[in-house]
Amino acid sequence: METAATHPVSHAHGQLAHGHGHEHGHLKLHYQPALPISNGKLMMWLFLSTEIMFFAGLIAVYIVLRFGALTWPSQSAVHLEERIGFINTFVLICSSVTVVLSLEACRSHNPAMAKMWLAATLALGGVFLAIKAYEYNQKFSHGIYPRYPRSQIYERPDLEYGSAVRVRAQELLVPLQTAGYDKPLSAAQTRRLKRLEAAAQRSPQEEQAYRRLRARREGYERFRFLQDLKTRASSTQPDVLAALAAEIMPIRPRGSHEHLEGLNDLNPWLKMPIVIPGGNMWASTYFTLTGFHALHVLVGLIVFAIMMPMRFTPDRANMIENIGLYWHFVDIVWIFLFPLLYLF
Amino acid sequence: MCPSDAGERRRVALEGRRRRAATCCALLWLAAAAGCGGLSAPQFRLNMEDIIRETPDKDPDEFRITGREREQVRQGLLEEMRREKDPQKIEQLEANFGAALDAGTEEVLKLKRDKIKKLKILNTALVALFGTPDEPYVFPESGLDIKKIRLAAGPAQTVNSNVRRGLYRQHCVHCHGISGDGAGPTAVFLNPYPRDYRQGKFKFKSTEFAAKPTDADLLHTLTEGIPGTAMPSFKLLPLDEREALVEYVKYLSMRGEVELAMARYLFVDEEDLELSRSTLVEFLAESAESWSSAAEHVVRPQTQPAHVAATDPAEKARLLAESIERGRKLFAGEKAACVKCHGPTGLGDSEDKLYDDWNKDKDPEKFGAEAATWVLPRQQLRPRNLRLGIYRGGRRPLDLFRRIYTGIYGGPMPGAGPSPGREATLSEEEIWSVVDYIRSLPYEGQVAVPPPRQLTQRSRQSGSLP
Amino acid sequence: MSSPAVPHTHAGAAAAAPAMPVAKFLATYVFSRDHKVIGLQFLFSTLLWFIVGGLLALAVRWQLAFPWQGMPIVGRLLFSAEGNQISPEFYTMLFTMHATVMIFFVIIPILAGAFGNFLIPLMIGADDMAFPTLNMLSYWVMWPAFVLMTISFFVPGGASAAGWTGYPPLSVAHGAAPASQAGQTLWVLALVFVGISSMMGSVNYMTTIIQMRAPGMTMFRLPMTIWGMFITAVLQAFALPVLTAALFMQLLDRTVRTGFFIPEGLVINNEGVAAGGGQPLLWQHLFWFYSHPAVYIMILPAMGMVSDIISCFARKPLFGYKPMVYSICGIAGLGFIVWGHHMFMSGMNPALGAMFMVSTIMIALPSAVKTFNWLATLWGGKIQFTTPMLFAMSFVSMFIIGGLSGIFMAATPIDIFIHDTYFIVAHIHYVLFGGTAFGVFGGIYFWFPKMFGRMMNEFWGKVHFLLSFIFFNGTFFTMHLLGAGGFPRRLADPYHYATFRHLLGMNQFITYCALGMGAVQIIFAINLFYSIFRGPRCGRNPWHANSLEWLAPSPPGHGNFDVQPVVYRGPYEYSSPETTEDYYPQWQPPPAGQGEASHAQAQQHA
Amino acid sequence: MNKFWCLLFLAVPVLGVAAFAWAPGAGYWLPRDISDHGWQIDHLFYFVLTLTGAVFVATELALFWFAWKYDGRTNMQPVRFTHGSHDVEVLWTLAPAATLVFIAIYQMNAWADVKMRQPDVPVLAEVTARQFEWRIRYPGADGRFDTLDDVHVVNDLHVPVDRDILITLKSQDVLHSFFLPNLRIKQDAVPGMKIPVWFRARDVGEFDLVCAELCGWGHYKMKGRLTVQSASAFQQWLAETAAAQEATQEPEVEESE
Repeated sequence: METAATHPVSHAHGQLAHGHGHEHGHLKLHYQPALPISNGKLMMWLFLSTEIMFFAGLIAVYIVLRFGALTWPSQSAVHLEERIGFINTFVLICSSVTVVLSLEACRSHNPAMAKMWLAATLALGGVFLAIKAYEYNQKFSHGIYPRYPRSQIYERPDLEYGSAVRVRAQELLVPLQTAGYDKPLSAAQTRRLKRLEAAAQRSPQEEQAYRRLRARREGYERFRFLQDLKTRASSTQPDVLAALAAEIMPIRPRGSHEHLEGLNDLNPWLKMPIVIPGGNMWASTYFTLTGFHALHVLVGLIVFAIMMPMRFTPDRANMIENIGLYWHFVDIVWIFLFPLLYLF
Repeated sequence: MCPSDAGERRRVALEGRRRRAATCCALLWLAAAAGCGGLSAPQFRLNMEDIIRETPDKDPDEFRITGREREQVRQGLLEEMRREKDPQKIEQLEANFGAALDAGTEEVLKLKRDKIKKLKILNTALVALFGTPDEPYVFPESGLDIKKIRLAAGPAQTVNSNVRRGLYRQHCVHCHGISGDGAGPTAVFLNPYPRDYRQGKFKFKSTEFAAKPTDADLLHTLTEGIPGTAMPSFKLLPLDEREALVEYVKYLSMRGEVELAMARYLFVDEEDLELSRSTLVEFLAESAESWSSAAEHVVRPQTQPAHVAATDPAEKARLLAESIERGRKLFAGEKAACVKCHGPTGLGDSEDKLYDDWNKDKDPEKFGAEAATWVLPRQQLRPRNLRLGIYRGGRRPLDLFRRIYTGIYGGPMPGAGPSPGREATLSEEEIWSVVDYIRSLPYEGQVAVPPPRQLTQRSRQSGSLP
Repeated sequence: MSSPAVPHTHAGAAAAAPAMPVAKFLATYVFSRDHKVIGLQFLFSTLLWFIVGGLLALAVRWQLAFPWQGMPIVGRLLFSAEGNQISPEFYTMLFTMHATVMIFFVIIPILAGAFGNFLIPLMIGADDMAFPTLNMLSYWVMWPAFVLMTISFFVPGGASAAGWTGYPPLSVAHGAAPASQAGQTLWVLALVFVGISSMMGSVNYMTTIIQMRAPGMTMFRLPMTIWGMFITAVLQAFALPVLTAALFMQLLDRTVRTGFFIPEGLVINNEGVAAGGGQPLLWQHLFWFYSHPAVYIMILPAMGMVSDIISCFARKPLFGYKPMVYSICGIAGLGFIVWGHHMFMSGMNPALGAMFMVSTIMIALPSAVKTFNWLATLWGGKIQFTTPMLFAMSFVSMFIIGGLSGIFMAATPIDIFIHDTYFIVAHIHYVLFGGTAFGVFGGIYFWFPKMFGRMMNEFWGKVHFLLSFIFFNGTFFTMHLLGAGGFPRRLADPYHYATFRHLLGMNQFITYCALGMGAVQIIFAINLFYSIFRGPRCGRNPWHANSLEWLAPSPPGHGNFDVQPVVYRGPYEYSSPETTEDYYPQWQPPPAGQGEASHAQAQQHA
Repeated sequence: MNKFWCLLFLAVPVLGVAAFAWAPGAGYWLPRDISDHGWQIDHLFYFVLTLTGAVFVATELALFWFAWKYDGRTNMQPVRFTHGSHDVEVLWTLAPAATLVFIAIYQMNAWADVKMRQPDVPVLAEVTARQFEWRIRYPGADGRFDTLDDVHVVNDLHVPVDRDILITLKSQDVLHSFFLPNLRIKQDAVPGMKIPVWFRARDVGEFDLVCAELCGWGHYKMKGRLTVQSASAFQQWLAETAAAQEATQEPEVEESE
């Protein structure tokens, strides 16, 4: 029954690889590759095609949600700066160039130069992430989060919004009440405070009393301010609530670069709920898209960092080329994301 | 195929066949045995988190002390020694350690035996009074209809004819639990929790604050469901099936009330219970009486809103508008104090943390580790958002009137009508006005989205605060 | 049995276990980079999950036949307090996890992971995959998925119960279902890991097939199995990342509560869900954009294996090799534009539905071509009724039913009535159980000798086939009738409805058949394990088949081949007039003077 | 033994056809159709059933016959050594393609009738699905929704017979599906969307309203009832329900069904 296998494959091209490099020394086989590129590069291209589909999914979702949404906030409403986006795009394009330069240097037997350019890429990638972090932080400081639990974005100034303002005001009021700041200073206290303020020199006791009285005055001012907010937020009048929302966080008209400051900006401790029509969906997509992109940048940087201590002999060029392919891909994704998120 | 192998394979196959058959049989037998073993009759579940703090682990017949309990005693003695300052006494304690340990263990065992004995008595009494989930039984003194109960009790049976039995286990058990303790497997994920019948506290009914609901009330709840909760409408069950379920709910409630009363009697008051018919009936009578007299406590408004009686449409509209305006003032006013819980805009955004009676005492901080063992952890109560147009107890003006008049038993909502020991806070006319106002709330002009505004000059200057 | 002088000793590695140091044992059998070991690891892991998925299905069947009656074993363990009857949310979990386990942990990995790994290098004449380490990782990345999914059964609320399709808002809103707590998050995470594993595998397979074919093995000399695997890998590479993206979005919706799939103004479990502007249908689009191609991921490799088995045991060339290849490619291409037919009733624009209907109906075409070709392959052959052949023929027979019932769903107006009824359940099981699973059984019986160097027991194999075939049809053919009655799926107690009350008897019949089907798999398990250790040994080519894997020793050692394989012809030259044997292996050089051209060509490539 | 396997494969078409022939008589078949458009769907069902049935029988018989005839033990003919035939391939590609295109075009009208040609009538009721009920709202006397006189009912949809009925379908929480088996109507209720559904019922009576999309643990509980009644009975029912909803006094007699 072994007719087939016992056929002596006399003209076999197989040969035994003896030891060198091949771990088990089994028969080293010949192949008939279809493409004149290395397996590694082919796999990188295939891997990138899966990545393209991944980002295609995310971008498609963005497009569907954005154009299906009733309202979508303008860039200025969500504190998005086109200039920063431009800078970041430029940084990333530069890093793509440096990676190519590194590859060229490596191919032309110049390891030091290659390493230098790779380090530049690493640095530029770092700058990109740093700028991204700065942008995120800007959003966070305005209460714009990808929703839960800290997002304070409301879609419209309706009764629910009023309720949220009341809840937040109450949260701030409770400690003031416990500290006894819910009563104004008595006439005598006011006089004493004025006197202390006027005094050029204060003894330690006086200094303490002065601070306490001043804190009480300020506390009471806050108390009254919050009480006022709470009363206004209890209104069922749409106009009153809309005015309140505009006061807490004014929305700049489209394209305006005038910096408008609302109560939340002027009093960072306030952290009142804000109204950005369409803001929740915007935050969801913005943070997800840029977040996954930043994650890819980070992965690229980690790989670069791992490569840094290596010796950049010309046979490493393939590796640099493959990683470079990945890096260009990350770059291209950003080139799609930037106009979608910042310009349209 | 490998012809040279064929003979060999056949031989191996023959040899192996017997062994394989034996294995198959063994596996099937195992499955069958486990299957049959799985079908033991269900029992009412003991779930008295607040009365019997620790129920004996598994087997009530286990009159032994476990290693864990012994260790607890030992730790207690060691703790005592650590706290002792006097070296002489420590020496004494060390010398008597073994004896003390034995004594301590004996003490624990005695308590445990005592507890098990009481539990057995409790169980016997309850089985005597009410039977088991498969074989329910009632005393005539309970006033319950055993025929209806039997239709609702027992294992679920789907038969091709239109008669279905075991209704409770088909429709209710996964939420309300087999003993009606509101702790079925699905319960913990619901908001609010399903009703614990054993408390005898029902929220949505036509009777006075603490009175039991009438049969019609329970039937209404079953028929319409409770909007805004997980209780669905069972309108499409035939009337006789719904009535059977109502009877079964009453049966479980009565059984639960008796169980709790007996448990309190045995474990809290530490009395002995005599297992005689008269004693048992005594326990039963109180609950049975409250159920049978429910119909006497139905709240019927003596008046009705002025606009209902009016015939001229213009007049009707004017009277209604006036009534709504009056209601608005009352709602916000001190006397009714609705806004305290329901919020100034009726959204139900109370500033206080509110709880139902059965949740009130379940403070996890107070109970520490024990809280983790609760089937149903504490759940906060949200006052009704009156702008949704969803009313749990029914949307008829009459239903809303009763809610305001009697309050909600088991929850923090007080009644505005008179109740024993308390004057009415609102007159009937005033209650009707509040009803009109509440009914108008969902339709009050919705807030339109205004164009984004810029910060006004005023707030830009005065906005900043220290 | 004479075997050629083997130049090294790895051929018998499987038997040489004793006295092996732990590190070496781990490297050889656990963290092995050898594609054969990885393939077997996939095989046994998935068979283990097959048991789990099967038991879940039996529990579902119990409830449908005996609603609210004490369930054996499970009921006692979990619901002793409720009269041993399962609760509805447990039922929901049962069918969700049955589908999830069967699709993501059994069918996809057993085809691509087990057979793909084992067969691709052997059938194309390579010593291993292009990236052995990546290959090993693709298996070990499945383990987090296995572990997470197992854990999900034990977290509060239980495992996912939002259906295997995980439609939001049910799967996203925490209050919507008892199991949309941690269970659903674990479900999402597990599927992300499955996705990563599949991505690694598919990239590797594609590279291997493109670059590592033996000299003379042109693309049109590849066996159909390899074509199936190749197109599957392409589908996985291009469709799966979209699901991964969607899964990440669902994960974010669940954890940080973004609002991709949650529209505004929901009130769930008496709590308002604060979210704005998301679209529940978006998930369905993304999910089916993957999961429709996934249906082909779940059957194309099986189609390939069945083609090979049928051709081998009909002792006749495969009829219409190229049309078969084009059909596979056509199925893959069309597979990307038909996803909307899962959503005819979903509220999607009906005009769009009409377009999807046309593309969906057209996808029946390549399937029909394949079926005709299989039948034509049988025509005029000399059929050997071996166990693998019986399974392969039943694949064809069952696939005809599954394929034809698909036309009912593709026709949108009929779908209005049968959508989400048992007609769908019957259809999917005819394709995936009667089709793929029977193909997989056939594949196991067929390649078992190559995997373990021993034969499986033929008699018990046939018993297994006969009983499986009967019980399978008893279970699922009847479901067509249930579907025609409008019997909806996923209901814990459909007999509430007067319309469906009379279907109880038929459901009981189905349950008995299903229990029988479950029980006969014990025969298979025993046969499998018995044969691994005690089956009669066999030579390199026990079936007298043509493709390259039969050139290698059984089981093949490390590096697979002890001679350099060179390919001279296609894989289906059975009963060729050029030779006296009824088979003509791909590696056998033509007699002197004949076929010099191809010989020279082969040499040139080498 | 080989012949046994052939017969086993023969049993598939024989028993398959037998099952479909037996089922309607035994009551396992499409539920009674009471809608105006349902005949189109049923007709298509029978049409596709006949077509696929023919293909099913033909292919399965071919499988059986080839297995029987070319059994390796009895077939003494030499194997037909062929790699396929271009003409045959073209034939069996084009023939099904033409059939499939025909099916695709043939059914367009029925689809459009059910989902695309909305009748020009006022909305009769708004059905809001929630876990696990159908909350139904009629506009009341003023003919407008969102006013105080809206009539609210649960799980109990009443419609007049022989009228074009237009219903708005909404969902409060998760996906549900509005399935009327007897009217051949099915439509998912999607949160955030208002989806119109229309039909025309021919017969009076009570029919099941089924939820056909998984909506959580209580999915099976979500049972509704469709009552088709004469126009006058419907108006009377609506008026009674509206009046009962405005009750300020307990009605004299408890309503019973």
